[in-house]
Amino acid sequence: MDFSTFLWTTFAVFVTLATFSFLYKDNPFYKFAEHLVVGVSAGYFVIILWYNGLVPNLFDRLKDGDWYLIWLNSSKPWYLIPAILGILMWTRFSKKYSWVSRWPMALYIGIATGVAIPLEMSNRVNKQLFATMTSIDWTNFFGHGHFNLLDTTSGLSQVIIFVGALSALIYFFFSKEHTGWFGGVANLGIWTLMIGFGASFGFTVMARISLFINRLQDIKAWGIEALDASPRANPNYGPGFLIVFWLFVAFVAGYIVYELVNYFRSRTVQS
Amino acid sequence: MAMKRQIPFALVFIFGIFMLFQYFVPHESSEWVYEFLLDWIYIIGILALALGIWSLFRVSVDKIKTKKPNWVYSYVTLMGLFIMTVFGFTAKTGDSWGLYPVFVITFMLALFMLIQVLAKPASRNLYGLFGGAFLLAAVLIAILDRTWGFYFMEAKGLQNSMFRIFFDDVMMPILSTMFALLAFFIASAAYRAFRARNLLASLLLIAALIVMLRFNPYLPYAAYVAKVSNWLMNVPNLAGQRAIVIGIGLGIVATALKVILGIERGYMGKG
Amino acid sequence: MKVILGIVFLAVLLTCSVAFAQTDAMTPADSTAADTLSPPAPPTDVKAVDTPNDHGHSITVTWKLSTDDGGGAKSVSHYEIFRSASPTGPFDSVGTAVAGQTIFVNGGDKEKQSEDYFPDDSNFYYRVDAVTMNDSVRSSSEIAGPAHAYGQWYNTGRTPVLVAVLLFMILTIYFVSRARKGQELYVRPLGGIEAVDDAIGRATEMGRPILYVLGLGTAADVATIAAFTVLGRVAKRVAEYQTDIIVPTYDPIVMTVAQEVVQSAYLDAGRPDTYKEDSVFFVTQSQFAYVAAVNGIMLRELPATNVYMGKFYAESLLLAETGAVAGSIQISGTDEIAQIPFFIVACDYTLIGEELYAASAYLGREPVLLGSLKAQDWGKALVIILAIAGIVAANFGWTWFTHLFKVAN
Amino acid sequence: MDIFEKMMKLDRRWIFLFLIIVCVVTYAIPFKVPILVEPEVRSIYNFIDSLPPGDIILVAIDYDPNNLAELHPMTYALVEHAWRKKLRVIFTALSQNGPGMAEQAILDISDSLKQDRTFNGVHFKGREIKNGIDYTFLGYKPYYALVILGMGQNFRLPFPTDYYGTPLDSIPMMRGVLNYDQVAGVIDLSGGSITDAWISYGQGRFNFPLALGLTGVMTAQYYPYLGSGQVFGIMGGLLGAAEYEELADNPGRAKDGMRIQLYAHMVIILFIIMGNVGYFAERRRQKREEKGR
Repeated sequence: MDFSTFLWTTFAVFVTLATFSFLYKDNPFYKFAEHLVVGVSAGYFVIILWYNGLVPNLFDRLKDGDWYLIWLNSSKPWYLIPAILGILMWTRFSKKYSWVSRWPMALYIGIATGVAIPLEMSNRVNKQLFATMTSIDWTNFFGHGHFNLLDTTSGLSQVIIFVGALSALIYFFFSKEHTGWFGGVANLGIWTLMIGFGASFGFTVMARISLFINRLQDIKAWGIEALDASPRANPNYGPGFLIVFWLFVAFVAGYIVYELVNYFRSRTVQS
Repeated sequence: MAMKRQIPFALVFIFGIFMLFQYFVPHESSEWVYEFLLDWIYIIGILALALGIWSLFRVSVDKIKTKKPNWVYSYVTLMGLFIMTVFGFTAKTGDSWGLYPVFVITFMLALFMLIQVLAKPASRNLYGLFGGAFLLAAVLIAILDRTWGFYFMEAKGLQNSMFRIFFDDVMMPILSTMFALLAFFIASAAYRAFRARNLLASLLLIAALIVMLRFNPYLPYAAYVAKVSNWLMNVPNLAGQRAIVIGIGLGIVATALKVILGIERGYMGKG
Repeated sequence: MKVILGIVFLAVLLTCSVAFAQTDAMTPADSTAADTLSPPAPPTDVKAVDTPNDHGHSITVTWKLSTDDGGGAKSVSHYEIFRSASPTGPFDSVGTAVAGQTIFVNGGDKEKQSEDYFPDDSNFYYRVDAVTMNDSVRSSSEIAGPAHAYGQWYNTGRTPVLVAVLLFMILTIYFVSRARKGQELYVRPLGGIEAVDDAIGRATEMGRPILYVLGLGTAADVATIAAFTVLGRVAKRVAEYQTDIIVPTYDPIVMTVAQEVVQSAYLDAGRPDTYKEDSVFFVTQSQFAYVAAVNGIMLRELPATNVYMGKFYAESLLLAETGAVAGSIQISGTDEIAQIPFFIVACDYTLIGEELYAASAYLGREPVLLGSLKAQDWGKALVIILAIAGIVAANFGWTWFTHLFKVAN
Repeated sequence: MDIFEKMMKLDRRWIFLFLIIVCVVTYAIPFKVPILVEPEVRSIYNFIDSLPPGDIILVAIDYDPNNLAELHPMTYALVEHAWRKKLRVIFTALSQNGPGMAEQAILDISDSLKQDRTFNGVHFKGREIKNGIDYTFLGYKPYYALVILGMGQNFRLPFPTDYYGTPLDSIPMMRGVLNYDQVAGVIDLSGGSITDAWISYGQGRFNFPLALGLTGVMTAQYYPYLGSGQVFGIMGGLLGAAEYEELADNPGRAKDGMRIQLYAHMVIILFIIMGNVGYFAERRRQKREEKGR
């Protein structure tokens, strides 16, 4: 690793810690990291959508035409239509003509909703309905092998899934009061939902902590890089690595001390 | 009036109904129209990014102009946005970068002056003069220096080393740290909300606790806990999800139908 | 996408073939034949027909397994499929199928310029070879054909979906028209909806804004469209109460639509003058950068109420926890199932799944919209009835009934 | 504010601080935590352990770099165990970025095999792992379902040569190895839908013993196959990898991670319990006060 790369990874560690500082409170470092990432990511998506979206989907299709014929002689001149519609969106820059932008918007929403109807009906309703129509495993009703209630493929579990799903559907009824037997079934439904939500919350905790471990590993790798970089071990490395490392550590430690002092001062004033 | 209100709704209806029934027609011609129309909304979406970037630019400049709280950070956003865009469109042609760093600096200075012109109308002439000078210098460098160049139709900018550094060492650390904050937020949310206030909250709490204890070796009957948590994930969770999926499917279809048939018009402006 | 579809299609075909192969494997081939050079029995009953329910450019070849498929010294290792434009040949190899398979789809590109172009409406003849481990030891079937490919105008595999959509459309139109005639409709209370009014009132009292987050959906997501309609209702109340609304957006089209919605809500409330153009603005199209910015807004502007409606992914908890720290009342609604638990835990009110789509009808209280809720309920009732009938049928082995509901690709 | 009320209304930053300290400390100090071994992991270990030297297993490395953190430790622990037991291994990689993962793992584990090590009290002498004798790496082919079916006929059908271009017939360890019949078992390490193909087209058709190594989020949905006997073992996520490392007495990255996971989970659970204790004590006091009035 050369020195400039090391400086950039130091910057990466800096913004990592700046973002983590949000856990304590909103502060200038977090504000810096936040505003930086908003700008940089917006620019990044301009580039990505340009190269991966506009160029292959529009420009490449029109490029064999001539500009002075407004590309009408290209092999796929009909791609001028979406281009014009997209440019109509820009009428929003003007107050007077901004209503024109409703046309492409209407097209956009019309196409999207039209696509959604059969697709969602098929994937979410028809296929799920078909999946509920299972043949229940009566021979292994209480679990495979011996009596095993926690077997997820047993007939009992299948029955629970079926009843749970239907009662949860009943919970979602809008136009019927949840009273009497109907209310009872709806209650069963919301219990099923809540147990499921709790379980999936608990299940996610592990994956989220792994994310933090990954960040720790990055910081550790940076530290090792700096501390290993003695000039004798590797001629490419200079003392600069260590200087940058310790300066950075001193900076972070200094800021923490500053915050602590402030915190205790404000407490003594209050009491 | 019809141009502003009626035609957009007519467009939603026509294209929505067409796309709805297109799903059932596998023929080539219907497939062609489908792909073409999806390209439309894709291209409209990308071209609309100009509106988004303009909004980001205007809000940031406005903050600087009116000196709203934290206005200084808006410079960071704007610089990040433009520097990333410039990196993405430039790449070196030979082995060295030549005057590229000088170009980047003069270009950023020119931009800074431009922002000042917009934000501080009082001293517009001074900033405008400087900005023009820097811009001229940047343009001259861009024209005269042949070691690097602008690329718009080929994705060479994605290989630009500065573009990659900004992605790897600025954007990614902040984004993945933001994601990693979840490790902490999931803990505080669990602490705050998992109180056995009533039956529903208790079910949520107990299910989550069981799943979180599933690999705790200090616990008696730990193997059993693992089995129970598995059962919770595969039986009640599956039942609840199935009900939600079916409900959402019907909700989506109902909403989309209301939009296409013009019953729900709240998404489109009036006047 | 094409690759995925191809794999899915292959997978379906393979499942069929596995089923076939297993029945066939029950009768093992004559394993006493020692002569490895004698060719295996050829596949029989070869048929070539146009692939059904597709856009054309594809012919499906089927055959019955060679008797030497599934064991023995001259066991078939694979089948090779040949195609020709005339019954006399010459035949070109178009692909192979693993032993045990009885179907091969010979398809190609629809673009004429493509190398892999497969013409429609021209006759082709097919032959299937059973090949052993030794590539030269093989036997050919009879020639099948002619067959020509053509595209269909209706996909019969999707009939259940068509029936469901039409039925639901009729239900919706019926109940909406009944509501138009003034029929009263009961709807049960939803906590999250009733909180909206209080929350706006609270914001006015505290002199703080309302933050409305539309999530990461694009305007092509129906969840986001539903969120727009809720935004319209909320913005109207906000305008009436003279409170501020902040709408940071993730997608430029979403921003544009949201601007239209908020502006016309102010117009409806009779206060177009108080509408601020910058109340709806674009942040960035990066998930966590967007979250960073919205979190910053929450802690700096301290909104009295945060409303999250639309599509949310991992950021749901990041937003909702920060909002809780800022002391805001939080109302959420999403159709992303994986995120509902986090909203339930961290928000004061959560609209679960379908309730998001009902929200605008609830807030608007227009009979026409409430009518569509009735249609949704009937849809659910129908699903429940059919599910019960289906599980009964499945357990009595009446597969004809359950197969009425099966959607084929 | 009494202690119970404090327990209930703790500033969340204390939770953050506590969690950071616990994570960093458990990350920095390599102490041992007991790992609870589930039977579905033990059965994989026992399977490998009971095979006689010279037997062949097939390890399918079907994951991409983004699942590396969870699945790589499994590969390392399992393959090292197999090689120490002098088993021979056929590697395949049916996901597009799989070959890179597989090659890296093979190189690293071969290096580790050169050292003398003691596992579970048994001393193993270091030895050189040779391509073609101890392992064969078949490489990547698209359309995984077809590849899995093809290998059931003959490995030479989808893979005429190995990843490095050597014809399979000239590889010593592949002599006489025709298809799954000559393989003792298959272990699929995957972060996606390839698992389904291994279950339905591989195990379903050719009936070989199949075990799975999956990412944490996928695990729960594959347990039904364990119940129905289609797979004989499942390793789920970092947790499953750590369990295998524990069984093989070969601590690696997964056990490192589990130390943090375990204590972080316990901290969260402790805070939840604390909140509830505070809540109930508070409610009781309120009731008592109402009575007293």
